Order: sequence, then structure tokens, then C-alpha cells
Amino acid sequence: MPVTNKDILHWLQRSTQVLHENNAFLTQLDSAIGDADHGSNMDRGFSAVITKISGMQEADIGTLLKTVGTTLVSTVGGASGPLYGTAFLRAGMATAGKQHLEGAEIVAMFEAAVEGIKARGKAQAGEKTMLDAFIPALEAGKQAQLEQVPVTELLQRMAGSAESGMKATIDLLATKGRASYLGERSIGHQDPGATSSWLILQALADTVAS
Amino acid sequence: MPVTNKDILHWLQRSTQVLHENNAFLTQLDSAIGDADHGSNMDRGFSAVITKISGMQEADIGTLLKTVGTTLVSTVGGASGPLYGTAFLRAGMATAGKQHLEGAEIVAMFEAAVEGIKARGKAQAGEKTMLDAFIPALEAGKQAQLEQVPVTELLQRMAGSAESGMKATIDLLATKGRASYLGERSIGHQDPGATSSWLILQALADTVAS
Amino acid sequence: MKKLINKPGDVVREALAGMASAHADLIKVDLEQQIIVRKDAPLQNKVALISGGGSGHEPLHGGYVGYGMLDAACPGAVFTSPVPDQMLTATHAVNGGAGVLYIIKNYTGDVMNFEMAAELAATEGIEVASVITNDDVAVQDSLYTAGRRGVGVTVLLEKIVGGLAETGAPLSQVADLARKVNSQGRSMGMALTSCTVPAAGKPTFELGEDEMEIGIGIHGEPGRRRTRLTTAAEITEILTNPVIEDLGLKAGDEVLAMVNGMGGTPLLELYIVFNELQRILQGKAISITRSLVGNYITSLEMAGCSITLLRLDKQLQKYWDAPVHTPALRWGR
Amino acid sequence: MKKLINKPGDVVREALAGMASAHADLIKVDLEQQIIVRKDAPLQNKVALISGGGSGHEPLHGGYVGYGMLDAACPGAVFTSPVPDQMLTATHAVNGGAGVLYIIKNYTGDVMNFEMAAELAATEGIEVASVITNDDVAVQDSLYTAGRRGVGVTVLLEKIVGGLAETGAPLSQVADLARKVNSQGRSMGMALTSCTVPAAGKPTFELGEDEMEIGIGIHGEPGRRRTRLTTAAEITEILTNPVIEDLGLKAGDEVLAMVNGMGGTPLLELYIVFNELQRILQGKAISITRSLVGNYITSLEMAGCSITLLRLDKQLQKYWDAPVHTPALRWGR
Ligand SMILES: Nc1ncnc2c1ncn2[C@@H]1O[C@H](COP(=O)(O)OP(=O)(O)O)[C@@H](O)[C@H]1O
Ligand SMILES: Nc1ncnc2c1ncn2[C@@H]1O[C@H](COP(=O)(O)OP(=O)(O)O)[C@@H](O)[C@H]1O
Ligand SMILES: [Mg+2]
Ligand SMILES: [Mg+2]
Ligand SMILES: [Mg+2]
Ligand SMILES: [Mg+2]
Repeated sequence: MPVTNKDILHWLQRSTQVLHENNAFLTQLDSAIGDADHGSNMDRGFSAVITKISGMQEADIGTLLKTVGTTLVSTVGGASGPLYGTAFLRAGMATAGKQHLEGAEIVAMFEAAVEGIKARGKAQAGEKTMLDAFIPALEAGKQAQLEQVPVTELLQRMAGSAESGMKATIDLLATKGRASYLGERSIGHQDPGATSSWLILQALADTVAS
Repeated sequence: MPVTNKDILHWLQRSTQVLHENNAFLTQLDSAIGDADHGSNMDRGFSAVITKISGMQEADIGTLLKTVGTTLVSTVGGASGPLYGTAFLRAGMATAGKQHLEGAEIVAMFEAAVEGIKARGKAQAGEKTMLDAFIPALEAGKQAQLEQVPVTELLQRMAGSAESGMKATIDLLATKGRASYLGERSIGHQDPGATSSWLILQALADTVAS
Repeated sequence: MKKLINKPGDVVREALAGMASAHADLIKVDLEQQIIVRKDAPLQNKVALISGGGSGHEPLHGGYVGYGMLDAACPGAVFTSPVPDQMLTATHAVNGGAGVLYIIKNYTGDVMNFEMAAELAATEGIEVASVITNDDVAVQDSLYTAGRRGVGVTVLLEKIVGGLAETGAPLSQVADLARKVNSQGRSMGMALTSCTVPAAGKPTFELGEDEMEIGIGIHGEPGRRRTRLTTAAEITEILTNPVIEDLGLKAGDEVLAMVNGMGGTPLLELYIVFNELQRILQGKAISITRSLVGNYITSLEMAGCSITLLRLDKQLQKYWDAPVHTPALRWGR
Repeated sequence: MKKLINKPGDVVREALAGMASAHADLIKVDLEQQIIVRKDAPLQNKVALISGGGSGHEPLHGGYVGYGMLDAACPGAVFTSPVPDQMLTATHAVNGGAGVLYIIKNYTGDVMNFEMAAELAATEGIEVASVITNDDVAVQDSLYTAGRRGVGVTVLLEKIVGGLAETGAPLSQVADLARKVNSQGRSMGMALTSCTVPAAGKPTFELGEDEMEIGIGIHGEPGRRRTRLTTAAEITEILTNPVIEDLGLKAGDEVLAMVNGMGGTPLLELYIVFNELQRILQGKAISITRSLVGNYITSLEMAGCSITLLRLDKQLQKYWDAPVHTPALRWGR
């Protein structure tokens, strides 16, 4: 069964809720190696998203995701605003006009998102950023697609890989973003952006599974 | 045996030491109902005094006490500087040219000091100030003098009355000085200035007794 | 105690040395006598303004020495009134023959030490007038206190009266204006935290996480009462209403409003308080014609604020607007 | 959390409302778009200067909007870069046809958001140049970091470049001077305490009674290393030496020296640090030609300080001395 625009709407709603619930947790992670705002940044952004898309039951997936992107750019600020904003904008461009997404389209959508994050943030894997959740997820998605697994499983595997990637950021030395200023002291702490990325990917897997 | 100018010198030395040892204690008392400086004020003033009088072995009592007064005025500041300064200046005037003091002269000296404090600070007994140590001490001195007790005992009685007066400030409501701003909240705390007054009077009794 | 200092006993002297080199164009500092004097003092035929008080209230008073404000400031030890010797030395340094005005905040120590200095100056034939500021409505002026403390109005008074003195007005007129400013201004303050006198080494008092002190002065001392911490809106009401009432402000009045930080409160929060103050005054049709938001009379690193309102008229506004050039207040040149 | 605020989410908006009424003579505040604009903007044929960044650094940047400095400031949430929409709205509000300069502190978020705004402005045909400040020597610029942070030099740059822009100089020249100022200035900071982001509700980090953080930025973040608290003299050495070295300052050089408070440190202590700084520079025959001591770029209520040195030449000194009239910096008018 493909992912429908209704699923995407539910995903965004679930993401909003999960990010709201994890506001304090994300900010706590950002306190250790950043400036204690990632939780409120994401919460503010997604609560604007949910207002913005409330009347968009009939919109295609591309339109929805582009709206998410522009809303995040306009309301989040910080590093995560442009990065998540660009990710959703690119995801929206990759899904323009679509009412549902098959596995391959999902992978292509995430590929576009990841490319967007890389282009905007000039980072790559292993720098202790959100990419360390996104890139393993994308790899897992590609592999799952090669194995032709059902969409629900593909999304589960992506979320699982995002989670391991997020956990692996604990041991990484940050070389991008604010955490890089800490040098060696950044080691031993989980990256807040990788954590919010996993939460969002997990929300998608959970939405489609249920 | 009368009090000699040597005794007065030793008294000032002992006072300096006692006030130095009680610096933190006096400041702690002043923290509760004032501005946390009485200990360092007294310590600063008397350490200047001790330097100033170091070469004055031969000076008469009046000259010694006037020097203490001007030194305190010039180095203490705050409320206690002018008050103790005036007290010692007046005490010096009352003992001008004297090499030793009999009981009656001691009482007259303290009477002058107390009058000086009253004139400068416009306070009276019962307002939770140093006068609440000084005035009972003076009364006790007068009574002792009526009873013609020896000087050592006269000074012991004065110190003892200063101590009870000081303790009695705990229950008083402050109506003069900084503590008066606290209104009812000043009750329950011992007055720092009454405490330093007792320390100084006790130092005199101890000096002359030993 | 966490402070950017060397030895507690050296705090005032070293800070004065820092001021001296940072503002060599405006002030002369006598490190021995511990006084700050306007660079071009003494000014012939200008009434000289001298103020002073304990250190720890910076920029008060040293930051207000210069053109259009004070001629000299006498800083004491932290929270301790300076001594008469300082005031007398300052008097000699700035007296240009037109007399000297002592601006004294109403604290027993400050009053007595300035009084002794004035007595000494008088014996030398120097014409000295004194004005005592006592604007703190937290203290109920009565037989039961040492009288209202001098707080925020002192800053405004030094500026306004400094403006008049710069015109060459005689001492009596300068002193009269000082008394007028004092009579037209009131203040009230509060604290979120205490502060630590360097020589004491620990905070003067302790406040719980959800407590605040209402009616504090500027010496890190406890206030009139301790209450539960509440919103900026309510705190501003608590501070402003007694000020308005005591001044008898009514619709149509114009005021100079100062929201003053106690030293450890970010400007961001002071602007929030100013916003509430503006709302309250607007509600009563009182207009804020001039304003000042920032750290002007502080208690070391205490967090908290005070609110001062000064009823303005043409004269006060004119001298408020007059040029001033000091380390901490500058406009018009 | 002890703050003079109402709701954490309302902090920035309410503080802006306060600024708007306190400085109605100098600035216009768009509370909807959250931008602060110079009262007389847009100025025809004058290059417009826009800066922005998270709130919590007050008076930076809003306090520097006015004659001779910024044309607009875009404040984000506390410690969070503003969004491109704010910058674009500000660009529209101040562009007088001579182009716009974005002054960006080097933080990933600030850089990316301004970059997006510049892209959008370019599509509208507005001439935009950007300069990035990166003066913090605590960050070893290398492949392993996001590059040095922009800190204290930003204040000096806004003033100096604002002075040139006021003369009607073209955008290329204004941008060149901005790059020059950035290249001639370096900073380093330290903290005695952390600070509390209102929305987070507790301090970003905890420091022991005898600990300090060396090499902090301006976002209440931990620094490069935690060490034992020491004297003002040693702390000043620790901050100043890397700055001198990195700038390659030598005997005979002239500098503008800024001792900046992080928000919760009393002026008294900042002057003590300035005194130590003066001593160190004097020992190396480097002269402090201009200076600034106070809270100019802060981290909420953090206690601590930063030191900035800017190598001066005739040109920089001239535009530093040029008149400025903003809420937080004013001279010459
Ligand atoms: N250059 C970058 N590329 C990708 N992700 C980044 C980059 N810089 C920062 N991030 C991510 O952004 C997160 C921080 O976001 P946030 O706290 O909202 O912004 P800020 O760092 O501006 O306060 C980091 O945890 C990291 O995952
Ligand atoms: N008017 C007064 N008359 C007599 N003693 C006073 C008066 N005002 C204050 N004092 C005494 O001075 C003491 C405080 O001295 P100190 O702390 O050195 O000065 P300050 O109050 O200026 O900080 C009080 O404890 C009180 O005993
Ligand atoms: Mg962050
Ligand atoms: Mg005291
Ligand atoms: Mg005192
Ligand atoms: Mg941030």
C-alpha cells in the first residue's frame, strides 16, 4: 500500500505532537553541546506548520511538503530552520503533484531532502549533525527498496537506521554547527538535530504502520 | 589603681585584635539587618588606628583618644565612622592632658562619648543602635562610681551591662540607621554596632584586669 | 564568591584605576584620596556639584562626573559611605569660587559624613549647600525609620541640576532646583537575588527559587517584605502604584520614567518592565515624555529593578535635555 | 528560573514593545514582523546596514539602530537566529536604492538564514552584500569547526561602518571597510556563571563555586575548557594574550579596547579587568587610543566578560569618532 497524502498529513500531525512532547528533551540535549533552544525551535516551527496545513486536506503531497518547508524557514530560525526548511522544500519538489508515494518515490523524496540539507549546511556524514540520522536512514531505505520490501517495513527500517545513527552521534566529535566549538568536549553527547530527525522519521513509520 | 595611658594603648591594641577576629561575625550580623560591611568597616578603621598610634607611647590619654577619633572619621565611613569617631574625639576632649584616669574620670569620659554619639546620630536609647550597649554601660559606670568600687570592677560592670544591652537589642525594633528600613523584620537580630561597642568595652575591662 | 576581582580589599582602588585610564579625556582620578574629579575642574564661577556614597552602585556616582553633571564623586568602600576627608579634598579640587553643592543620598552614614565635611569646609570659609535625596517610597517616612532612602532620583537630579549649574546659576538657585527635583520624584525597587559584598564573601541574604524581595534599597539589603515571585506585569504594578500615589500623579501629567537594573538583570527584561510601566501609565493618561532604561544605580550583581518617576515641567525637561558628557551618560555633544 | 518576564514565549515581543516606546524618537518597531528600523528609513542614496541574530544579546543589535550605525535589526527568539522573512522585510524597509549590507555573525544558523534572505532579495533585484564577522580566537579556525564565531568586533564594526555609510559611500566601499574592520579585530570571552534561556527554564550548564569557563561565545554555551577560578589579573592575561598574538600586535600599535560584560557582571568588575588590560598592553607598548567598558554584547544574565582589541588606523578611528545616535551608543549629537 502506498503512502497517501492523508498519511503525510497524519505524519505531520504526529511529528508536531512528538516534537512538542520532546521539547524539553531536545533542549536538554542542546544545552550540553549547544545553546539550549533546539526543542523550542522545533516546537515553534511545527506548531506553525500544523496551523498552516490545517485546511489542506485535499492538497497533493508536494504542495503539503513545500508548505511545511516554507513555514519552517519562516518560523524556526537558527541552524535547524533553514536545514529542515530546505529538506521539506526539496522533498516537496521531488513529490510535486503526487497523491501517493510508492517505496521508490519515498526513497527519492528522502534523497532530495538529504541533498538539500547537505547543500544548505555544507556538511557530510560523521560531523555529528542531523545528517547522521538522515544519511543512514536514506541508505537503509535504498537497501530496502532493492529488497522490494513493503512500504511499512521500508519506513520501519529507515526509522531504525535513523535511531542507530542518532545514537552513534554520541561518540562523534562535532565539526559542524555550534557543537564544533566545544572540540573534544562535544564527544559523549547525543546530537539534538539527529534526535529530532529520528523523531520525525519514527513518526512517519509509526503513522504508516498504524 | 587608675587607668594609665599605657593601659589605653593596650586597650586600643586589644580592641584592634578583637575587632579583626570578629570581622566576619560583625559583617554577618550586619548582613541580616544592614549591608554586610560593619565588620570590615571596624577592622579597616582600627587597623589604621593601630598604625597611627604606634609611635605614641608617651602621649597623654586625651591626645591618644583624639587621634583615634580623627583616624576613625578618616578611614571608616558609613554610619559607624562618624559615630565612633565622634565618640573617641569627645572622649579625648574629656581627658585632655591626662596621664591616668580615676573612676570618676572614666565615667566622665564615657559620658562625653555617649553625648557625642547622641549628638551626631540623633538617636536615643532603645532604637537598636550602639547606644543600646553604650548607655547601659554608662549607667552601670555611674552606679559603680557611686558605690566607689575599684576601677577594675567598675570596668567589668560597664562591660557586663554593655553585653546585656547588646543582647537586648535582639528584641528591639530598629528605628534608626539602616536596620530601620526593615521595620518589624529587624526584630530578632542583634545589632552589629551594639556588638562592636560591647567588644570594645569588654576589651577595656579585660586590658585593665590583666 | 565568583567575581572578576583580585583581592577584596583592592576592588575599589583598582576599579578607579581602570576608570581613570578608560576615561582619561573626561575625568581625573586621585587614587590616593579616592576621588573622581572632572577633567577641567575647578571651573571659575560655576557652582560645583559633589556627590558620593559607597561603591558597588556603578555607574553612580563616578560615571556621572563630567560636563553638565557632577564635578566630583567620592566613592567609599563597597556599600560604605565615603569619609569626610574625601569630600573635603573633592571640595578643594572643584571649588571655583561660586560655592559647592553636596548631593547626598539619605542614609545615616552618608548624611553624617557629608555633614562633617560641610562643617570642615565651612570653617575654611567655603560656601557649601547640601541637598538630601529621599525618594524611596518603600520606606514609610515616619518617626520609626531613618527616613526614606535616596535612590533612583539621585541620578536624575545630578543630571538636571548639573545642567543648570553649567549655565553659571548661583548656588541658591542650584540648590533650590535640586530640592525641587527631589520633591518631584519617587522610586521603588525589588530584587530577584541578593548580591555579595567582596569583603563579606557571601550573599547578604538568601532568596528561595520562587521568592522575591519588595522594597529593597541599593545596598544588597533585604527589603520591606518577601513575597512569591510573580510576573513582570504584577511586579511592575507593585512597584509603580505606590510611586504614582505618593507623587499624586494624575491624568495629563508628564513624567520622566526610569526603569533601572540592579546590576544582574539583562536589558531584555528591563524593556519588558518598561513595557508594563508604559501600559500602566497609559491607562492613567500619564505620559512618559522622557525615559531611561538600563543600569544606572546598581547593587553589584543583584538581579532586580527599580522604577523611578519624576514629574516633569518645562524647567526640568529643559535641563534634562541639556548636553551632558560623562562616562555613563552622554548626549548633545 | 528567576526573571522579570511574563510568559517565556512572549519575552522577545514584549521587550520589543518596550524598546519601541522607550526609543520612539529613534526607531520604529514592527512587532508583527519582529524588526527594528531606524526612524527615518529608508534613506535615499545611503547604503543601508542590517544586522540580526538571536535575542538575549542586548543591546546588540536593536540598541544599535539609529543615526551613524544600523538601519535595521532583526531579533530572533532567544539565542536563535532570526528567519529570512525578517531580513527580507527589513531589507524592503531600509533600502534607499544604494544597496544593503548584511552584517552577519558567524554562526551556522545566522549565516544560512541571511544567505536565504540574500537569495530572495537578489531575485527582486536588490543589491545586497554580506560581511561575516568571525573574531573569536577561542575557536581554532580549521577544518574541524564551523569557523570562528562573530562576537565583540560586531559592535565596533556596526559603529565604524555605520559612520562611513552615513557619508554616502557606495556599497562596495562600505562592504570593504566592514571586511577590514573584521580582519583587524579579535576577541575572547569567559564566564563565571551560565545563563537561563527563558524557554528552557534552567541554566544551560552548571559551574562549580570555584570554576570558570574559558572561551565561551555569546549563547550561554559552555566554552573551550573549564578551569579553576582565578584572579582578574590572570583571567585578563588568559583572554588578552591569544588576542594580541592572533592580531600580531606589536609595540607602537594603537588599539580600540573593549571590555564587555556578559550581562550579569557589575561595571565595577569590568573596570578592574580594564585596569589589568591596560597594564598588559602598556607592558607591550601597545596604546589604547579608544575604549569601551560596559555591557555591549551579552548572554542574558551570564556573569563574565570578553575582551576585544581592534587595531586602529586613521580611517577606523575617524569613523569610530563620527557622531552616532542610537539607544545604546551615542556621541557627537
Ligand atoms: N551544517 C550543518 N549541517 C547539518 N546539520 C547541522 C549543521 N549545523 C547544525 N546542524 C544541526 O542543527 C542542530 C541544532 O539546531 P538548533 O539548535 O535548532 O540551531 P542552533 O544551533 O542555531 O541553535 C544540531 O544539533 C545539528 O544537528
Ligand atoms: N543614628 C545612629 N545612632 C547611633 N548608632 C547608629 C545610628 N545609625 C546606625 N548606628 C549604628 O551603626 C551600625 C552600623 O554601622 P555600619 O554597618 O558600619 O554602617 P552602615 O549602616 O552605614 O553600613 C548599626 O548597627 C548601629 O549600631
Ligand atoms: Mg541550538
Ligand atoms: Mg553596614
Ligand atoms: Mg554601609
Ligand atoms: Mg540557537
